[in-house]
Amino acid sequence: MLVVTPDTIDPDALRRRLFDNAAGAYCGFEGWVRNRNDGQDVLRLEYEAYAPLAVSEGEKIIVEAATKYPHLHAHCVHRTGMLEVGDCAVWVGVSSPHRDEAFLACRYIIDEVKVRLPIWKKEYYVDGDSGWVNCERCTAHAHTVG
Amino acid sequence: MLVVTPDTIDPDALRRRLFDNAAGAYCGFEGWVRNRNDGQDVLRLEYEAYAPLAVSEGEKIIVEAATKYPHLHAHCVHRTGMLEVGDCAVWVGVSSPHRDEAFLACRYIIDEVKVRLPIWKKEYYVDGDSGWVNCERCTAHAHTVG
Amino acid sequence: MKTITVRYFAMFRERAGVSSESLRTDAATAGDVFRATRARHGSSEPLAHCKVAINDEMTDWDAPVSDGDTVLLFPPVAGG
Amino acid sequence: MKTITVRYFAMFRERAGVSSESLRTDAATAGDVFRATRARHGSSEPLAHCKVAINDEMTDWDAPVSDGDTVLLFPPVAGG
Repeated sequence: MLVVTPDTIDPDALRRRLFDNAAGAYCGFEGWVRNRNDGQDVLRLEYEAYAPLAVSEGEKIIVEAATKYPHLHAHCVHRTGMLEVGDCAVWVGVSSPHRDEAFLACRYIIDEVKVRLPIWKKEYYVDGDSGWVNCERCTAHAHTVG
Repeated sequence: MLVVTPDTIDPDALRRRLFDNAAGAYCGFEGWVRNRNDGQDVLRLEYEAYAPLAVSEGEKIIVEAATKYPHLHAHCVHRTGMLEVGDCAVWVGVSSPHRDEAFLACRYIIDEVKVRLPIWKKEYYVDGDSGWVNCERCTAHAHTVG
Repeated sequence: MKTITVRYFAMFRERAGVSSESLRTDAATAGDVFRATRARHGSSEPLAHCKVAINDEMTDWDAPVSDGDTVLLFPPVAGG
Repeated sequence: MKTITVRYFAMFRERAGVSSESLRTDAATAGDVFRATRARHGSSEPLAHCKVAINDEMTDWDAPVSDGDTVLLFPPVAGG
């Protein structure tokens, strides 16, 4: 299951939901807001999500992972709203009988989440500027024409 | 750093030690005692370690990971003593600027820990039997001759 | 002519100044809707970098649009 | 003849019934010590599956042993 939430992510509580006496391996991934990106000093990040489609697309990703690597439990939570440096923006947890599947499924989920979910990230820089990540040309027309 | 301990592993407290404002990615691995191995129902596990060499060999592994994947923080804790099904036997945590290094370094560390550290695992089965893992032939001579 | 509801997200919404608007258009595909609204969302991103949904289903830019559809225009995503 | 302290771990210790003992031997290498004590630790494991340390340093089975050394015999490991 994938959840989009404005609330603080609690990785410890989330991993407990993946406990299973048949699981010998757990792999967890967390994306933290860091203080640098593309050479700029980052103060905070703002995440915007279109939740209905983020959730349904996230469900597809987790089903794909479970099909590729059977017998796993997987869960993902993505934050929205304003986050400070050090905050957890996304958490993925996978438990499975063996570690190979746990690592591969966890990696698959975060890789797909980053490119498929309708979620956007606006960086606020120390110098007062801000910008949408991966959207360099979104405003090219605006700058040139508008 | 690698630590060998008879105390319960607390992954949440451990991951906090890897916080770093320059880290955008965290990958954690946990090995959990599971209820089946090689077709037998497992009741509990007993880990024995030779701590001085487990720690020094663990240090080497973490230094190797940090050399292959710079800018990371890595830590590993391995339990000793009697563990029940569901208990955390080993924890590895890695934080780094990007997720690729976090996943690869975490995987490298657990793979090496499993084959290089002087740590042994005795399984106690539901049927009352017990046996040392990976040590099928350790007693072959004993059974035949002794 | 069809009536299409267009929803803008993130950078597109900021640029358009509205999160949603009604469009009278002869657009045949989702891609046509993107191009017809370029003056609103102000983007020169290639379509391949953006995503689109019609009536809350992810789809392709070639997907046909019908009268009454809601087209969601997604700028390049950046989750995680 | 040398005096070597041999330490047994896990299965080897259980089988030998002691965790450590003193050995008078003309063993030249760590591997010789393993073979000389086979009746004690009772293992038919190939040396390649086991590990050895001399004086708390991991080493190879070819490593020479000297009078006064402590040789640690490790059955196949199973961490994690």
